Amino acid sequence: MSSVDLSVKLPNLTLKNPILLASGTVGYGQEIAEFTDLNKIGGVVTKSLSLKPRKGNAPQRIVETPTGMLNAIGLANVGVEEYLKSKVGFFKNYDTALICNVAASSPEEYLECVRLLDSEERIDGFEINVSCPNVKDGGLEFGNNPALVSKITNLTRGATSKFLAIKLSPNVARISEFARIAKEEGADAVSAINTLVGTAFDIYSRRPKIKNVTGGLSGPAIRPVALAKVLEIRKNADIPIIGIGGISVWQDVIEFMIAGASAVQLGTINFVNPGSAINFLDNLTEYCLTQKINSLSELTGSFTL
Amino acid sequence: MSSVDLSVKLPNLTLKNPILLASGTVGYGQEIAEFTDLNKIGGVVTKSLSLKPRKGNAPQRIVETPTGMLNAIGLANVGVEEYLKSKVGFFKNYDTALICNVAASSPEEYLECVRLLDSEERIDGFEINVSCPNVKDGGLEFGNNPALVSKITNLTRGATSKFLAIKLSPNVARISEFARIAKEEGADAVSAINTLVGTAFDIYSRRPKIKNVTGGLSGPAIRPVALAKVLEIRKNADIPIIGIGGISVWQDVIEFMIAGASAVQLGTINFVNPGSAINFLDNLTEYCLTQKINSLSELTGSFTL
Amino acid sequence: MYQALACVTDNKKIAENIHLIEFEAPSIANVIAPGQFLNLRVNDNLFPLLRRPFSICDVNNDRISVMFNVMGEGTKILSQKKLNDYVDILGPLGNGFNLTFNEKKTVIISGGLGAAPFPYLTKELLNRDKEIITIVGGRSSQDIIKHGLTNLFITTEDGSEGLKGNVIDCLKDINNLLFETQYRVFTCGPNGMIKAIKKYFADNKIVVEASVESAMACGFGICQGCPIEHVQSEDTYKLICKDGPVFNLNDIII
Amino acid sequence: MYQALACVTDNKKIAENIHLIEFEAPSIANVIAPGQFLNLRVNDNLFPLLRRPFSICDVNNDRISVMFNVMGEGTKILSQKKLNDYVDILGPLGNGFNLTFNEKKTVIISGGLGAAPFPYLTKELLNRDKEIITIVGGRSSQDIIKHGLTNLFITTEDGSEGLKGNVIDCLKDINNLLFETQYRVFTCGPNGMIKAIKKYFADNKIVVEASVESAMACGFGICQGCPIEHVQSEDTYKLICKDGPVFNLNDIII
Ligand SMILES: Cc1cc2nc3c(=O)[nH]c(=O)nc-3n(C[C@H](O)[C@H](O)[C@H](O)COP(=O)(O)OP(=O)(O)OC[C@H]3O[C@@H](n4cnc5c(N)ncnc54)[C@H](O)[C@@H]3O)c2cc1C
Ligand SMILES: Cc1cc2nc3c(=O)[nH]c(=O)nc-3n(C[C@H](O)[C@H](O)[C@H](O)COP(=O)(O)OP(=O)(O)OC[C@H]3O[C@@H](n4cnc5c(N)ncnc54)[C@H](O)[C@@H]3O)c2cc1C
Ligand SMILES: Cc1cc2nc3c(=O)[nH]c(=O)nc-3n(C[C@H](O)[C@H](O)[C@H](O)COP(=O)(O)O)c2cc1C
Ligand SMILES: Cc1cc2nc3c(=O)[nH]c(=O)nc-3n(C[C@H](O)[C@H](O)[C@H](O)COP(=O)(O)O)c2cc1C
Ligand code: FES
Ligand code: FES
Repeated sequence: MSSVDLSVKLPNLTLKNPILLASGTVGYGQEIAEFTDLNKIGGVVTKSLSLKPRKGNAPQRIVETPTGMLNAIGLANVGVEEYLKSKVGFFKNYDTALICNVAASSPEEYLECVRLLDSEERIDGFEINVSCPNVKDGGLEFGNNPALVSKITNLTRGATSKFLAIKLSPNVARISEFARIAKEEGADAVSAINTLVGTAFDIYSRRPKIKNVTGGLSGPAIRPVALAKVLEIRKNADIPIIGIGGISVWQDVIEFMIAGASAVQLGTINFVNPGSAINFLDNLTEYCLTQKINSLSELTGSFTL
Repeated sequence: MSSVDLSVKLPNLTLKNPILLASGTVGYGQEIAEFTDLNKIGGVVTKSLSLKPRKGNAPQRIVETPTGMLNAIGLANVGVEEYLKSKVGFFKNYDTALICNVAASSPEEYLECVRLLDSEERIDGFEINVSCPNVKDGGLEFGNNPALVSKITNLTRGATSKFLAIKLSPNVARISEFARIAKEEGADAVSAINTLVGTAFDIYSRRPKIKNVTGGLSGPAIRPVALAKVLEIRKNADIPIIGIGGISVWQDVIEFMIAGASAVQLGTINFVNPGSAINFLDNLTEYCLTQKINSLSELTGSFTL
Repeated sequence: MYQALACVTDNKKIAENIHLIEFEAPSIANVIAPGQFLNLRVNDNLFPLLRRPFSICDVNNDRISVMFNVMGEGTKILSQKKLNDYVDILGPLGNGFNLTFNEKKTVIISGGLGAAPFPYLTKELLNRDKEIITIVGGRSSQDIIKHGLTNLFITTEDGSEGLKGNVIDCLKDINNLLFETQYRVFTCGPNGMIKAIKKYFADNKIVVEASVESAMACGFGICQGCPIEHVQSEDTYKLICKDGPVFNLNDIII
Repeated sequence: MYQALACVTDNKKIAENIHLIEFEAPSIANVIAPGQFLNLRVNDNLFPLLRRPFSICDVNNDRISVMFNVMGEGTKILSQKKLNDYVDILGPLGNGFNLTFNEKKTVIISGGLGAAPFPYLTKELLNRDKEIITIVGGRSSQDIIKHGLTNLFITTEDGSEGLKGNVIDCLKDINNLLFETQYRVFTCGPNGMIKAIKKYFADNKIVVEASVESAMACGFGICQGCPIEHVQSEDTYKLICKDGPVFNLNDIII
């Protein structure tokens, strides 16, 4: 089985395989390590880190929907300083890519976060979250504003020579426009997609089921939308794509790669099956063997329309 | 049970209850009448009609996704002339609102369609589809362009004094902006939402599962997104809303009304349970009784945040 | 057309991966004809969301049966149904095989699970005193379904049962049996096979009725999801669920 | 923490709408403590998508059991599991009740299905030679769950069984039994009840351990979906799944 090359080369980053664990769905990596071997995974993306610790939104933060879920965690995180002090160390025992996801409420704060984190050797790269729909200050607004995405990319690019991906919002008319901006400002990749804005109401109290009123929709329900966004970027922007959204079986990984993704991230499925990433790897190899594919990355964007 | 008033008053249109059957999911009404009593339903929206007949897209046109489906029918329809000749007559035996959905490839063609249909007495109103994602000429482009939506609303408003709703695309950053435009140009309501752009690939042939490459995602999977769009419109535009998207149980009808919908449309669920609309009515009445609601329409926009 | 909540009266595996499920559904049983189909809701929740279409396989008094392959989630759930479970069925749907014709001889050509509609057709043809030759093709012996069929000529690609070859080879082989007389053909199976049959019969006057498939959302004409090109209507597609699933093979472009 | 594919060894209805399901899961059974919980995947498809959290109800050698109410789709599916079906279980999750304390007397206060974690706790307390008084409250006789509990004081709002009133009334009523001695309280039930208990014990030194609930996506600390305000950390929430579900009632703000 080992004759297939699963590795992925991205600018400034090589992954042993294309499967990353998505931001906000594995915390800082410790807990999921109880159920899965992080050494076998392509990499882990941290929960969004902000300059100062954030408490996050009041409960209720999540609600299940048909083959999906809404979340409004509100970027609860320990902050960059505490992360460097007590969290990043855990990864020194693991041989897997570590990508820090960064969220902020101003372009300058993004810059500051990346600068502080950049000096930590263990960190292999950054994912800039300009698309979190669940915080009032910034969040969705950044992801919808081409000028701000341009500025944030430009500033953070200036602060690191490590891998830099911009995580795009799907809640826009033309996501590829933002991918092009990311490319122009020097990003190494774009991550697509973050969650779709959604909501749900309790029909007896007539209140939103989520305290924050709206939340971000993730899970298998959104997969067709995520695939279409990846395809749109692939056709209209020349930048590597990390495909995210609703991946729940190994076939979905292949589908995202065919549509244009160089690597993928697993999100919601980690909650259901914390061992998913590893379970998929054998199937990916097996698929390549039967399809006579030497290197999995040949699949990227290999669709025929 | 009959002490609850289920009727809905919209500008230029009164419905006996808020449940309409959505465009493209009941053809011209005949086939579903085999399974359900149209007299009991609030109304029926026809498949999108265009000036000339349209053959529609080549197969494969549909694919199932987790609690949803993608379709790229391509607005296959008999055309306005044939509709008036052979299809509308069927409704003369039914006491239910008949709304003609109109799709076109230019603002002038929209105008022409509405003008031709307006003289038919049986037709109670129009729904202008500026948001079909599955045709090359126009379709999505209209729904994304404020100036065009403004022009189309203006022209069609001039052509009819009957009920006029503009069916909005969810594939935009701010749907409420389009709702405001519809209001300004004199529309009586907006319908929200049409389908989300999505796709799926066959991992062996590496071709899109749908011939048209992308299709429109509908069904329970999109309900949280549809609800958020309805809520956004309700908060930012002052125009009645017809809520659409993933309704599959009676509770969903209530949820849409709480979020701001005056009436709703059932789409994909008609394929699964052609009797859904009627099945829901008793539950709506029952809910109103236990919740001490005299008139179902009190629910519209009655959320507490 | 009816929507019936039908009780499962039998569900058995009749071959590797092939199941036969039977329902008590008098309203449908009394009116359904060979070649028509049913649209089954295999669950009572939202996954899978859509119904699953199946040919009527056989009718016994008030009971109807369906022969199926376990393909994906829907058929897996169906294969797990137990006696006295209920399944929501729409039917009869579509147009079945034409049973009023003059030819005395008939040939049924079945490829793989294309056998599904033929037990009932066989019964009805025999009721009408027709002679039947049944050609059953498959990749290997495992794919050969004989359930409810009569007067079999078997052909497998790997030669593990019957003639080594495909149904066309078999047709040629038994051509003498047909004595150059008029006969009618009924077929169902993979698209490749149906195309080959269309080609084989293209030049002569033999009527071939084929049951064809397509992805379907509704099964009764409201979604427009199942188009097929038809010679009689260049400007529109026909719908497989409503205008078919049985077509004169000459009329459709596949 | 383990992810175990556990075989169903028993599944029965023990009262109106209340079920007890048992699994063979040695890895979990050997290490789980009262008050910890399990996260069950009730199906092998995508609907419902998320796991469902349940308190450990009891442990018998290699077997673990869960007591549950049929609430929605997930618990409906669980109630239909048959012997020898397999269920994917994550556990043990969270922190259970503190079992190392000096008080000799204990009071368990259970509201409705809050009884779920207490059969196992009862067993372990008795193993440690503790005395137990169990107060069981409910709206009416139907809601009173006695399974696995000992030395019961029952109270119902409608008076259909035991004392007419709620668990607080019952607490006051039996106060003399406690002889003003130190005792420990364990509780689980509806939020309203837990709030009332918090108030009742607010002024004295009695330690009350409460098992609380929340919507959960993961159950083991990776989603941040289950926050609770905690007096020891004003700037962050604690996570019910990881830091709880059992908390000292004085420490949490509910
Ligand atoms: C008119 C008609 C009659 C049929 N009769 C039979 C029969 O008698 N026995 C039998 O075993 N099968 C029959 N089929 C095919 C059967 O419907 C599919 O095998 C079944 O839907 C697969 O469902 P699944 O969930 O197990 O597989 P999945 O692959 O998970 O299905 C996913 C989706 O694709 C669609 N789909 C998948 N394969 C097919 C296919 N071959 N044709 C149409 N839709 C498909 C399904 O409807 C579903 O929406 C018939 C199809 C049609 C259209
Ligand atoms: C730590 C913990 C222990 C629990 N122990 C038990 C137990 O021993 N016995 C028991 O019957 N129930 C217990 N519950 C509640 C149980 O998890 C829910 O009743 C169950 O998830 C409902 O699932 P459903 O699909 O039937 O209902 P649905 O209403 O369809 O559930 C929909 C969603 O809401 C969530 N949800 C619904 N109700 C609750 C609730 N009360 N608490 C948390 N999440 C909820 C579900 O997880 C699911 O995501 C416990 C919950 C927690 C958090
Ligand atoms: C509970 C939860 C928390 C999340 N938190 C973050 C976050 O902090 N930063 C971020 O960039 N994305 C966050 N996401 C989005 C995911 O990284 C991912 O983009 C999204 O969930 C879609 O993938 P999925 O469908 O596989 O879950 C979160 C998602 C979930 C479900
Ligand atoms: C097969 C199919 C065909 C459709 N055709 C049309 C159409 O012709 N015109 C239109 O305005 N909307 C069309 N729609 C969109 C529906 O009217 C509706 O907006 C959408 O499906 C969301 O609702 P649902 O989730 O309840 O299906 C179609 C939807 C489906 C599934
Ligand atoms: S399957 Fe819906 S029209 Fe044929
Ligand atoms: S349920 Fe996921 S962190 Fe608690």
